[in-house]
Amino acid sequence: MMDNKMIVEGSLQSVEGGFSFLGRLPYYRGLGLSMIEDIQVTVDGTVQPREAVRFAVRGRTYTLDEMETVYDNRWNFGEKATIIVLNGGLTPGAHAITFAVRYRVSYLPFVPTTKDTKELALAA
Amino acid sequence: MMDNKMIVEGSLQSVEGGFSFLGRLPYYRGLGLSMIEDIQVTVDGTVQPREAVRFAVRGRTYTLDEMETVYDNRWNFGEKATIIVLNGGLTPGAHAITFAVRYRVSYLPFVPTTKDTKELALAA
Amino acid sequence: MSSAIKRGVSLYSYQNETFQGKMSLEDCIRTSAELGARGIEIIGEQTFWGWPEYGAADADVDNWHRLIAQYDCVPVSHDFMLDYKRYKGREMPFEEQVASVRNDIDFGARLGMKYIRALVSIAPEVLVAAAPHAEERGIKILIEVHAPLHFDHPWIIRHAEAFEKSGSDALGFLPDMGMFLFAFPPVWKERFLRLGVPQAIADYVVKAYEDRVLSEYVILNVQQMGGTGPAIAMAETLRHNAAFEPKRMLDHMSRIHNIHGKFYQMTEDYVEPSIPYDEIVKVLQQGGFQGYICSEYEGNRWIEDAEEPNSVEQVRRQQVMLARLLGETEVPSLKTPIAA
Amino acid sequence: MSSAIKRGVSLYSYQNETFQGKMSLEDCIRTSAELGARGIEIIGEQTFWGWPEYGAADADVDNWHRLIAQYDCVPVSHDFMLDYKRYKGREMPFEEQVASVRNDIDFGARLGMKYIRALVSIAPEVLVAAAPHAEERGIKILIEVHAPLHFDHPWIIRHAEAFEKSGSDALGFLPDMGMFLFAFPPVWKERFLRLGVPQAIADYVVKAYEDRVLSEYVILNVQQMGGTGPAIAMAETLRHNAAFEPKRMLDHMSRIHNIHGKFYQMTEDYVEPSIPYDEIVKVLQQGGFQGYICSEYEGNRWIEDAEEPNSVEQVRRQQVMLARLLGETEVPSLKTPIAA
Ligand SMILES: [Mn+2]
Ligand SMILES: [Mn+2]
Repeated sequence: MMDNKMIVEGSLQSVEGGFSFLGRLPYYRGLGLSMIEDIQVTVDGTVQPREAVRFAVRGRTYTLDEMETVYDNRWNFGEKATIIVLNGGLTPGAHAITFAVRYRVSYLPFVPTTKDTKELALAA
Repeated sequence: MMDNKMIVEGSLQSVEGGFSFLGRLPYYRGLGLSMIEDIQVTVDGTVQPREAVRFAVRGRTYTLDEMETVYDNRWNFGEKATIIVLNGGLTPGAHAITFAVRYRVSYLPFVPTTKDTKELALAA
Repeated sequence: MSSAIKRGVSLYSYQNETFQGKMSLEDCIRTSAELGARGIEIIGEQTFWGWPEYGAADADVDNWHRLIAQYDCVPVSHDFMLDYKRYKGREMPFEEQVASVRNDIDFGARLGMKYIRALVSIAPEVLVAAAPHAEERGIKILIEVHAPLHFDHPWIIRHAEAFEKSGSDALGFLPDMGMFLFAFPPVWKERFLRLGVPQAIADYVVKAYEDRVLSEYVILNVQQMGGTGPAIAMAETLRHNAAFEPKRMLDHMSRIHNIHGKFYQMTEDYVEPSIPYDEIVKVLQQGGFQGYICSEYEGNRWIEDAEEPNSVEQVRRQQVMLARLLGETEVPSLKTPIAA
Repeated sequence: MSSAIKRGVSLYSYQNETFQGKMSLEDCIRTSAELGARGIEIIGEQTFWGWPEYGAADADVDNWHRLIAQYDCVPVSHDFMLDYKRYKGREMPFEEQVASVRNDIDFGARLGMKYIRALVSIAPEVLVAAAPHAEERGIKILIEVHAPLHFDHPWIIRHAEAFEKSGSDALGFLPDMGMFLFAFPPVWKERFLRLGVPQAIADYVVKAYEDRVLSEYVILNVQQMGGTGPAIAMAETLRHNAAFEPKRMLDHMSRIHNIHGKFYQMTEDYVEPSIPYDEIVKVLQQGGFQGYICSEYEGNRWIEDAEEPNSVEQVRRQQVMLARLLGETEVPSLKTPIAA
């Protein structure tokens, strides 16, 4: 659900050492950060290393490894988190971004991964 | 069920052009011959061609292709059918025989295959 | 206090012996009769070679009647199969299915049966179409309600609705007590252990069944415990077994005419560790059931890889249990040993 | 004739709009109130950012009470989740689970709710341990009985037995009407067609569901019709849906306090093509139910790939249907349009 709304349109930006965009959890509720098992970003077909990904929400920034033991913060329902990828930066122009999230849901007997792909433009 | 009783002990014999042994259907009932989809015989690790196999019961002998449209005869519960393989014959002595039957059961949503392997001796 | 409920045996119970020719039809009937289980149920094509493709011989049917009379037994049910997948790649046409059921009705009548057992995989329309012929022959067609189905499952409800709509009392149910499995059967566990399931996983699955944990969670947990192949298969049995409640038969008593006394194991002290026969008998008595509970031993297939089943001893133990639960004063016992 | 049964909305129904910020909490409450659906149910952590990890802000809770009062609504249920898999690789310890439920009881009380909704995946022992705290706070904990479960499933029976044994009336059930799905929902079929399921297979699956054909047969038949990927997935939905009977709620009415009015689609003429609300309302009236039926729109996820859901219009139609079935004379209607 809400799969096609995971990536926020027009949110691609350059940041120091990489790029960022806004992402939402495809779910009818939020999740505590310890239950986000992985966030995988693919740019123009190239998977970005897990170590390069940062998750930021309400002024706090985490590596994916750090998130796994964060019990006092959440990715709320519909909340636009900033997904940062420290890959050295992107060239200006259009890029195909795939944003995949693997999350642990207590009541499910499996661990779902949901993804969204959108073409986003980076201003020159 | 009755898997380990499919091959009748001590039943290996030479026949004109090949060999035979006695086999039983591993089931709590019999089946009309049209529901026997395949009988596969393996001798010392070598699968025998389907065309070489004959099924004989109460004096009537069928190829496996013929059996598929036989609606007036059965392989009864516990009945010892003669399984003939026209492979040119076996050398005297011990042989590892695997006997696999694939049968169509109306109430099952899949088509089971059951097999039995026994070492049988052919008299010199 | 004795009961209106009567005891019987489905000769399915002796399959391991009859398959190998270690017990004759006479052995089966005499054994059952000696145990006071005078109701005899058969799978027609197991007991009568030829049925249905080339028919049962008159001599065999005569022998049946002779044995039934000699041992003072009562024919109860002919369990038929209806092989609607007889033709490869196409299902048997509707009218031919109905004709096939009529053929089994006639066979049931020829054997003196009151009932013929249908599998749930047969469409209710086929049974409804065959019902008038059953009425003529004094036969009732009973569909076997068997795990994973149960009396509240939509497919069974659909049959019940079709039966009601037909207005025929020749259509009914034959519940198989396996649907009330309240504990994981020890013989299943032991077989899975022989197949290589680690002890800790086997213990967990047994406990999870007791706790009624949903099968999909159990399968995932077994995977996370490192379970593979047979361990997963052991967990997957939970998909097909559920501890439904015996009292759910009560709404359907007017159409329940015969009972499969399914069991997997009778211990030396006459206990079936996984099927609640005490509660089952209470419910059947409450519902006014007056038919037969026919022993249906199915532990054979779970132990045959390790030992030769002793079906007669297993049936004897179940009959002792049933006689007790039914308030009979005499303890069933065997007089004639079976020649091994 | 009016009914003791009252109408409500779970704000889950508006999730597509609230996710995108197209509807505020005030929009949700006002819309529901205008439709006469004055009972408000929420998923606490959907409506209140921060819950439970960093808590709900007092200002947000004050706003909730202001809106409830302003629109003359009634807080019904806080649906909580209990993330017992919060810690990777190990389950939350029992006492911590109980403490977590107590926390949600307190939150429910803080919001003025009568009920908190538990998922069936939570062990009954946890709920039993939390029951005294619920009694103190005037809250009942209701487990949601949801397809593929049903009131005769052993896992639900186990909950019912644990509830009885506890002696607490703070434990009960919240049935989700999706378990009574009597026909394959058209919006499901249309989505599978968009995913590439051949028309003949889609038609077959719909018919097979209507005929109550067992799921494993349907899956096999779809394979034999050449079905792959999405066709198999369409057939597999039958594993998780079953047309159970609404009357099976009757044995449990003393513990049923809230109803999820699950629906997948309301047509222009106010019909839910797959869930039998006429029969459901009759059963609830027969059982003396006096609580709320809360709209729970779940068609969103089946159509969002093709069109933007219009949740408000869907809820309006269901409320019109419910008002009719409940014998209300006034037709629910909206006064205030939602700014798109
Ligand atoms: Mn049975
Ligand atoms: Mn619900």
